[in-house]
Amino acid sequence: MESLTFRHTIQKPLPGTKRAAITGVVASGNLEVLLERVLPPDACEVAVETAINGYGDVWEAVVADFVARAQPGGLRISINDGGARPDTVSLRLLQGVRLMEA
Amino acid sequence: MAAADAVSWYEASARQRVAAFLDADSFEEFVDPTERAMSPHLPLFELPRAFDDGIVVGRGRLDGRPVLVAAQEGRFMGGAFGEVHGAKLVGLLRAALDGKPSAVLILFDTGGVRLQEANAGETAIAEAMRAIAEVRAAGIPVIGLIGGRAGAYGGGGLIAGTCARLAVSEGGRISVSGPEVIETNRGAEEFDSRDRALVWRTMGGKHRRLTGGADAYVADTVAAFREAALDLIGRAPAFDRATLEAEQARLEARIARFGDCRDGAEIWARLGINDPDAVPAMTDAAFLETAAGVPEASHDAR
Amino acid sequence: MPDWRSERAARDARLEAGRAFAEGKVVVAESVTDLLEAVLRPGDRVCLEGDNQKQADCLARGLAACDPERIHDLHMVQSGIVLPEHLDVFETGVARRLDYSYSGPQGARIAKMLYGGKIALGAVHTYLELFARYFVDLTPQVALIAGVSADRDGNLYTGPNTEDTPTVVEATHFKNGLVIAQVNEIVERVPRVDIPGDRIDFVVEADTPFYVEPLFTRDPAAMTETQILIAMMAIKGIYAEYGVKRLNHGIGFGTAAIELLLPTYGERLGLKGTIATHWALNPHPTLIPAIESGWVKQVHCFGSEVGMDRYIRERPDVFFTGSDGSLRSNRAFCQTAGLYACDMFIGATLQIDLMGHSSTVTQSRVAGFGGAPNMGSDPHGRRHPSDTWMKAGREAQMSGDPALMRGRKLVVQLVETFGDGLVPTFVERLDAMELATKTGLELAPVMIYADDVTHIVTEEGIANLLLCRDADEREQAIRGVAGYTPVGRGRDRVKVEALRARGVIRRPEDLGISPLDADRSLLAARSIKDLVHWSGGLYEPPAKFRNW
Amino acid sequence: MPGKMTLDQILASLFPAGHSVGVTDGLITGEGPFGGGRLVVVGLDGDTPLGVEGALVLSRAVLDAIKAGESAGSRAPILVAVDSDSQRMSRRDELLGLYECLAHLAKTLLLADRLGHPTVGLIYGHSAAGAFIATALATRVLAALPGAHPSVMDLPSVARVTKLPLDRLEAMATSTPVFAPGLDNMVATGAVHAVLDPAQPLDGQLSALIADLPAGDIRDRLGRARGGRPVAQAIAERVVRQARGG
Repeated sequence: MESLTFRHTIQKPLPGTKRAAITGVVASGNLEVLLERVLPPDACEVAVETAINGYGDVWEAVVADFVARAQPGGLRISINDGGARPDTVSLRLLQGVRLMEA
Repeated sequence: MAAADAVSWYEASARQRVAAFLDADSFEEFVDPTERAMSPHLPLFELPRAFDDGIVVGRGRLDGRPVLVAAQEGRFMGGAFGEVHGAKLVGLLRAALDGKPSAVLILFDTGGVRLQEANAGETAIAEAMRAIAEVRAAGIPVIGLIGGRAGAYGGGGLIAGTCARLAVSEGGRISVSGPEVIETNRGAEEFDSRDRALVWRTMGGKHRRLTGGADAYVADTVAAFREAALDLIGRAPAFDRATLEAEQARLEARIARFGDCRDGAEIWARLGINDPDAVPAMTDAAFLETAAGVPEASHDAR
Repeated sequence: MPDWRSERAARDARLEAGRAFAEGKVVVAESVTDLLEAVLRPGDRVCLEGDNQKQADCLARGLAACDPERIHDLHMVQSGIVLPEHLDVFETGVARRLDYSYSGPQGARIAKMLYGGKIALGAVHTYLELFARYFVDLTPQVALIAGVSADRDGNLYTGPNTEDTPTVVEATHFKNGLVIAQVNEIVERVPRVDIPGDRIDFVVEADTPFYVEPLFTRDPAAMTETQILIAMMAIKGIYAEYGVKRLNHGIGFGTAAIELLLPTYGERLGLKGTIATHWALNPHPTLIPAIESGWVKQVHCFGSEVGMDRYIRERPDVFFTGSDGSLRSNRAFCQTAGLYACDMFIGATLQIDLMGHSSTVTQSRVAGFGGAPNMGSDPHGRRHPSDTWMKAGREAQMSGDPALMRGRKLVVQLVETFGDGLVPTFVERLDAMELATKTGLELAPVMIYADDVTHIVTEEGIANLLLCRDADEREQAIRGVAGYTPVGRGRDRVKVEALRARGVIRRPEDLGISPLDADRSLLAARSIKDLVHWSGGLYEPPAKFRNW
Repeated sequence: MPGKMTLDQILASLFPAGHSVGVTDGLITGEGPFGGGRLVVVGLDGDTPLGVEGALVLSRAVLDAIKAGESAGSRAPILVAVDSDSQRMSRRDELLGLYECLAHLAKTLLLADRLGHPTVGLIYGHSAAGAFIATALATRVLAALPGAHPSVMDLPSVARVTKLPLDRLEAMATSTPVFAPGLDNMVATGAVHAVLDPAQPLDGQLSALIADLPAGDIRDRLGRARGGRPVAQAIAERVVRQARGG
């Protein structure tokens, strides 16, 4: 297991009022993403617990692209990962943001 | 979320099932994922945890009536009972004694005990069965719904057997020992677990329904499970000696009548089904018609 | 006087030796090895029928049981190295040389035996290429084939899995070779004559029906959102864009997802009748919903698929069927059809390098080629135009007299950026190169050469290589869809954005597709059982795919 | 560790005045005089696996005890004595609905308990999985004798399933009672309430257990106190609390 945390400064808060949402399931090649609106509106933190070690740079790149795209200001995002591929991670993150915007 | 009649129960996650099963927006989760009630033991095994430990519990409304609901997530650790997972179910059942809901619904999707937490899981199963007995004795129906990819295996099968009513879909399986476990212990001659059709003839939804091991057979949609649950809540047997005497007689009669059968199809033939070999391929509608003609399938002896 | 009939005489001698173990043409299963030891000679060129689907398994077992003192150093020429027996003969010394095409399940063992020098390898071919050599310089002296039934005169019914049989018999029988067929049963009268009896010398009644692998059955239950996204992009960005009507699909989940999206997503896009109407394809169960929805005009098949026989019988407007009603497949003709009459091949691969070369070889596995390199190549002998072919040709060439312009076949690689176990699909250097170095192969086993590939589709986007004007653009176009693999992260972001502005790279959003819309509910069937329902109960899936 | 007590020794110690408890095909049924009334005994002896027939023999005996209690007006305590294998693993048992038969047996014990029969489990040998849940674990209080060896799965099998090396599992087992087989671990989990002293008469020890039956299911409380199930009780209580709060 490996724990990774990424912090980003965001231009604007994510729209919507939902306090928390969860999507995905922890399974082989899959992950769950818990999103909570608990941070200052210009902050985003992504904390990852992953079953597969040694992919820190890939996670960093995936999270950076996601943050640039979704502008998830105010969110603390917690991930339990069962070895998902980067595209699945991106998809779940976007799914989670959509739930929070609802 | 798509309409409940379009959502496949088998495909849906535990959360999707609960959301589409209950009245819209009526679900309120207990010990929700933000509480991070995760397994204290899985890290020891270098295994990832889940924020809900693979089970969703809470309250909601079903056709306006207050119900408690637990839904297992079959894709996380095979939906197996760990310490937290089991405690959430046990807590929910105990809460029913306080809150007097119209029913407790258990959406099974489990391979049984989580080996990494085996003692906790096994004890929790015993606690859950005791709690179900108390809830039923208090006049609250406990209904089991089985149609997930993990089925209801091991201790999950025993909990299912303790419920007042069971609804099952074709994909649902109920059993104590799984095919792989039997094959590992007794060899492929006893049970070839790769013969999927055999697996379903032995423990699948249709077999369970025909032999009275489940009280309703439903299509693989959330809407169908919802409809079945509403119906079953209204006709749950009491938890008393009369019911258990009837169940004793029912199970004894089953063994006397089918004890020498080697295969599900043989049993179905003895139940008077004209073309037993056609049962697995039957559409849901055709099967429901067939099952309606089998008197043994429906009873209050559970 | 030269002897013009020495081969004929040798053949007659073999026939005579074999008759000791036959009653007429019929041989019992227990006598297979005796028969083979009687008719074979050391050093013979032997074709043992077997490809990625059907297997002359009873004859393979018989051959593997031959005494290497008597029968040795055979030169095996065969489509597939699939059964353990296919390699056992090299372990014992019964066989020595090998020319083949495909080796799926035995890929790891064949690699080990190549490294160990147990096999003298001629070459790994495509199917059509190997068939061609049967008629030129690899003509078999003895062919061991499989059919469903035969009569006592040897008239052979192959059943729906005709596959390679006519080609093998043609090459062997008409050039003084001996043909031995295993059949599931001897009958009074065969349902149809696939091979006339005068081309069959011995018929072995096999102890078990010949094995057929359900290689083309993809369970919709296992399809992922990423595969669905890729399929959506392919339909909108390639099928619709080029109006692809005549095509071949590979065997992977991505193309199976496309098949399942035609009646849903394709329908919504209004594409019915304008794409995917004429196919060179095995009878994929996942094509059933598209067929039932009226998308598919016709399908010619390389082979059949386990469980599809009843369905095919009831759909003769779509499939090629015999007078008996069952499918008539033919691998050689279907490969030819795929090469010359299809405007697109679309399939998956394990590795793609920076130029676009692709390979399914890894260092520990030699899977062979099968038909993909043939289907996935631009035939320079093609002379008939089609809108699809011409459009691709125009994209590839910017200048010149239009009347002298050649079209281009679309060769599309449909891949996820990472494979199983987070192994990157995009690599700097193919494992095939290492294999070639280590085993001394003159040619690296490349599945599809870069100059044949026109598009690469991943979950990140579509790279249109036809529009790339130099090697650097090509490399950046590939890096630009390679996702978070090291190759993808090594992109020049400015150049990639420039390619996107030119439409060389198209992202899902450029195609009006949101990754969030890629949902399993889009699949016309989400389980094997759904496919059975679509077929009206005619599709009978094998046991391992059932969950009922 | 002392050798485990045999069933005969247990029965002799429980019923100094004799009894009618017998064993047929590994299934224990019968009764004997106990504390001025009767003690009903059901159970499994000799590492017997529990299949559909066996479960129904035992449930029949429990139902008979309930029925007898109704007419007699007094509810005899029921002892569930167990030295069993796991559930019988066979295609036939599953075909015939083993889950229903085992659950039925458990339900008869739970009903007896509700109706006022003190139910006490006694594990004196092995037991595992479905057989354990349907019998000894379905009682109000579960006692054990030294030498008992309850398990869900043995460590080599756990190693196979979890793909962890056996020696590592063995090391983990010494510090983590939650997964490892053995009596100490089931005691720590709270599943086994008490370990009896084989050197002392069992009738007195059993009477004491019955006199001091816990009011409800205290197994998670024991598990927390003994460290074998650190969080179960707190989680269950949290669910109950949140359910109340709405």
